[in-house]
Amino acid sequence: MELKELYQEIILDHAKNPRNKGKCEGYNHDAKAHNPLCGDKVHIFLNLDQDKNIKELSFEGEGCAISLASASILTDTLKGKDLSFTKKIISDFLKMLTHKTKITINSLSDDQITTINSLSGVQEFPMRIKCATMAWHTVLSALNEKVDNYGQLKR
Amino acid sequence: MELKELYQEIILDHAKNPRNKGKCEGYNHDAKAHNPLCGDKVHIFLNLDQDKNIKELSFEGEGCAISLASASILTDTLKGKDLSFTKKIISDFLKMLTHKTKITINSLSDDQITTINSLSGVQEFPMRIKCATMAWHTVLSALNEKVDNYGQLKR
Amino acid sequence: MDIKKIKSEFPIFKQKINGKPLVYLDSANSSQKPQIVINRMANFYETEFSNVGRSVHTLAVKATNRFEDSRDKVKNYINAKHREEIVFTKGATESINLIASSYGEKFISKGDEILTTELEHHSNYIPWHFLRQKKGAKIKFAPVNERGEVEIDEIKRLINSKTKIIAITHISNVTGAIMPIKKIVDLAREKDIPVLVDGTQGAPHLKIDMEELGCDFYAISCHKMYGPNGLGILFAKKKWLDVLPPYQGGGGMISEVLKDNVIFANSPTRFEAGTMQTAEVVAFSESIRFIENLGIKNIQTHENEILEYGIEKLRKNNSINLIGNPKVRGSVICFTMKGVHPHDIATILDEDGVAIRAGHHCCQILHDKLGISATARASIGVYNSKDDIDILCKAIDNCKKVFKI
Amino acid sequence: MDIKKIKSEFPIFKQKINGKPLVYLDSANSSQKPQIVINRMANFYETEFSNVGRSVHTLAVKATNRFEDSRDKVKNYINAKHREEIVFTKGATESINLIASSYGEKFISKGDEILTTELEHHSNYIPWHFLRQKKGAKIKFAPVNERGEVEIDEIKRLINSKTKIIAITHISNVTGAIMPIKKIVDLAREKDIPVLVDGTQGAPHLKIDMEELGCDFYAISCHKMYGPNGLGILFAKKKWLDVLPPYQGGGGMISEVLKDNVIFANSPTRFEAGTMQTAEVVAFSESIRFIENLGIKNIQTHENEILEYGIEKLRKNNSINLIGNPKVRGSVICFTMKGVHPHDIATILDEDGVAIRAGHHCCQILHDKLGISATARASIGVYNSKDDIDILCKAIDNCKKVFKI
Ligand SMILES: Cc1ncc(COP(=O)(O)O)c(C=O)c1O
Ligand SMILES: Cc1ncc(COP(=O)(O)O)c(C=O)c1O
Repeated sequence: MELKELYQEIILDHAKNPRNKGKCEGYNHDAKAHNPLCGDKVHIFLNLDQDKNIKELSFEGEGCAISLASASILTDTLKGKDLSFTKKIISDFLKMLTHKTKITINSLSDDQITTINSLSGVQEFPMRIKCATMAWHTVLSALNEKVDNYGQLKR
Repeated sequence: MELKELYQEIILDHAKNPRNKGKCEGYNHDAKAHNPLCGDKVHIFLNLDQDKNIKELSFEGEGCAISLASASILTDTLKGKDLSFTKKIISDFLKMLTHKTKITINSLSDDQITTINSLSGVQEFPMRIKCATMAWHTVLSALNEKVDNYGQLKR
Repeated sequence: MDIKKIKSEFPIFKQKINGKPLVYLDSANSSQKPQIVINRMANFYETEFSNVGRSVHTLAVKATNRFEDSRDKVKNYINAKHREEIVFTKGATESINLIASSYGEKFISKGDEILTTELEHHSNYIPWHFLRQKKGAKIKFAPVNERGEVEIDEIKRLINSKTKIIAITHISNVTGAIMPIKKIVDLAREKDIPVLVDGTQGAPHLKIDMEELGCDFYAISCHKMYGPNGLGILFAKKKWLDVLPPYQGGGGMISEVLKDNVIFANSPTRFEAGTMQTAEVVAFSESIRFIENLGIKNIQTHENEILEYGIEKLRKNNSINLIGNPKVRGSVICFTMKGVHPHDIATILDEDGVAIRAGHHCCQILHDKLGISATARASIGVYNSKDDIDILCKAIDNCKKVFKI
Repeated sequence: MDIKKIKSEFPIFKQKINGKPLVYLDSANSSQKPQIVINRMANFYETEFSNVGRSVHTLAVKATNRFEDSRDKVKNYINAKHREEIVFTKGATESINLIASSYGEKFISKGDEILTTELEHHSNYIPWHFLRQKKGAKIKFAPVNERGEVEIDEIKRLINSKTKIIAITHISNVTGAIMPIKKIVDLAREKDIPVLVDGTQGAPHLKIDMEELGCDFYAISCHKMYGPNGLGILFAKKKWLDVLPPYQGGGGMISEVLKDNVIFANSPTRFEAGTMQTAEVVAFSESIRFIENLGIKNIQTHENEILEYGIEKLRKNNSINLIGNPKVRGSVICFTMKGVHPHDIATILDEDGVAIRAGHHCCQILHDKLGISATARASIGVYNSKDDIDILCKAIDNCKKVFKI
């Protein structure tokens, strides 16, 4: 049962056809991350305009289905959002995975909520949480926000 | 019972009043040894004359009753003996302690045999065997014979 | 061999994983432990424990004797010439670090070369990398061929007058290639170059005989030999141990300590600073006994049978790409799968109770060369049977279902 | 505290030594282990064992979580600020070697001074001696006074602009002197000098609080804290761990490995190369729990009572010469006896089931200063009672009988 929770349709779809792959045009922020245990890699590209809105957002990377889907969903969700909102979503997302809380932001569309929630199955697979969170941490890193240690055990 | 075997009259006597202590006159060989675990030290001085007889033999050192008595008995036993005989006695003595064999040399006096045998109680105290053998190894060392590693666990 | 009976000696198999029997195919990572080894550790702590080599009371004498008995046991098992050639360490990683540091300090200078291969585990590369940084030495990598082996000619080609040590694995933990150590040692001997063998994967699966192999250093991890974790062995030829400087400093490894100087004990004590893993050392005797009772040749025959059966079955699966195809191989099968990342394979297999490992297996250089970032690895231990392979293959098929491919 | 009950939790006391109940007064050498600690180790191997931090299967996840839980447990017990400040090592000896090597490599140059004391265990001297040899650094020894203490003024006097680190024991394992660590740290901080505390004898007997002590490094041996052998802890302030180079190289401590370079992971992983002592780390949680359940303050009160009772009784014995008389002291009583060498005392006491240690206790420099080559040492653990002291004293009287004095 749980496996189905982990590998939901939405996830498989994003993993097989990741959105926003490649370097986005005119990016002015980027950051890389890497999980030395499994070899997952992600590189985030981000165009933050003068009003602090994420105008463009994309990624390059390789890894498991969870990490690819997570990066893909992330780019879809955050594109067009402003900075403070971005941080709030990321924080909500990370909490969902590590503390099993729900996404509470109400300005996301139902569709977006459903998509993000598809990653909540990872909660039950502690060794995979990093796969799902790496890209999100990397956005913070691209924005020069404090991040946890990558390459470390997860907490 | 065993303790009495270990600390026999003869041993206590030699420990309290060690024979041949100090630097003997005209020594032409000497060697030191040291047990780093307990701090026992011995320094053997030896005058080997032209006919390869041990003319003088003495020791300096500090340590437990067993090591002092052993050094004292050693000097008493080997003084005046020739080289090949010396090696034979030492070998016999070391075997007595490590393989529980008997001293077989018949050219020692009964008194000397009794004295050497007083150290056989050490057989039953494995951690003390080195205390009893160190001086004997050191004579070999002074005579430039191959010796076991000092400062090592005993076998 | 009666695998059912052998398996029953390992308590870990009593439990279910996700409701299924445990199929443990991760022994190259760490082997499970037989009950007698676990019991010996517990029992030692319960009835014989004391610090070793320091006190003279009854418990200390007993413990010291047990500890040194284990050294004899190891000496005999690997057919070393002298008991002083056996040094207990924290693991193969520490064994290799010890030699890299100690041999390197004394014998390696700027411009000298360390000859190794593209197959090595990080444990047999990073200690040499440190030397490269500290001393300005060079590391030469004998290349791996498309079968996942390193050819002896490549090693021959790279040996030159600057080569100061050859550091090479006994069995690759990714391709399973068994290296021709004896031939390499013969080559090296002509030029008086010492050979360090990373025996971490060799020791659990092959008969290892130091007199026959002739290598100068051999590193072992006890936890891959059905023994306790946190314990390793360094075999080093006496001629080296007598000249190498100590590695860590502390209690027990000294002969004389003065304010302005320190004189060190001889080997093996010189290399065993501080309080040792007494219970682990003592219990490892039981691991050797376990292996000896079954016979390492029988273990090898059994494991090879399972290995070949596994390779055969996986080769028939169109979605599977086997990594490496060495002529002489042992104990591990690495593979990738079209459309499913190794990490996902491992998670899906776990659902069926099948434990494998996914990643670069601490061999990033090899994976870079192969052009992949990760592989899935099934590795064999004495407790595995053909049934395990069948369950593995079924679970692999399930990956396709989960991924709808 | 109910010592009888506590003692009954240690299986070693079930046996007889030479027909007598075991009186274990060698805890400063290594403590005995309570049954729950032994059971946890066995139980972990039996039901949860797998390698840590490497695979993603169920057993690996469980084992990794247990392992990291232990890190949290240690962090909380010693009140460190961050869990990353806890590094697992082989023992206090390795902890100190790690810092001497890693800090020394980066921060100590020719002519720099390492400030230590005449009280130190070889484990807190020889690693610095290595630096002296490699880097041409100097070691300064703060002298011990006739009470067996090192006075803070002596330390103050020796600090100068060349002092690069202060390495000092928390409790002397010979005189029992408890060093004023907080004051030393305050002194050192004025000059920005890091302080390494050898907490081997401190951690089992005192409440240790990293935030309060304020030291930069603190070394612990788990086997003296009712925990498994072969395991130690290095506490290091985060600001150091982030800048110190790695110590050993191997699996698990890397971020990226290339043929021409290696990028290391952050702490604590950076300092935990190779397969760790998983079962020991996991079981050490139980040791901390054992201590917490009793309360370290209660343990200390109890131990001090036994200590004082022992000192009182021995002081009344004319043949006994007590070594050191520090104002603040803990856990050990060292002595000599007129006419009987410590080694002989230990052997004779053993006949009565009394386990003590004789020798220089890895403190040769201190013994040289005292002008004696060996002392006898009785050391206290939580399981000791006044009865033990009475039996000790009787056994000491027996020495005179055996030696006919
Ligand atoms: C004060 C002191 N420091 C360091 C050590 C070394 O500890 P370990 O041998 O456990 O590494 C000891 C133990 O004997 C000690 O008493
Ligand atoms: C080939 C090889 N070398 C070295 C090691 C390191 O062994 P350990 O982690 O036990 O020190 C391993 C284990 O993963 C290995 O497979």
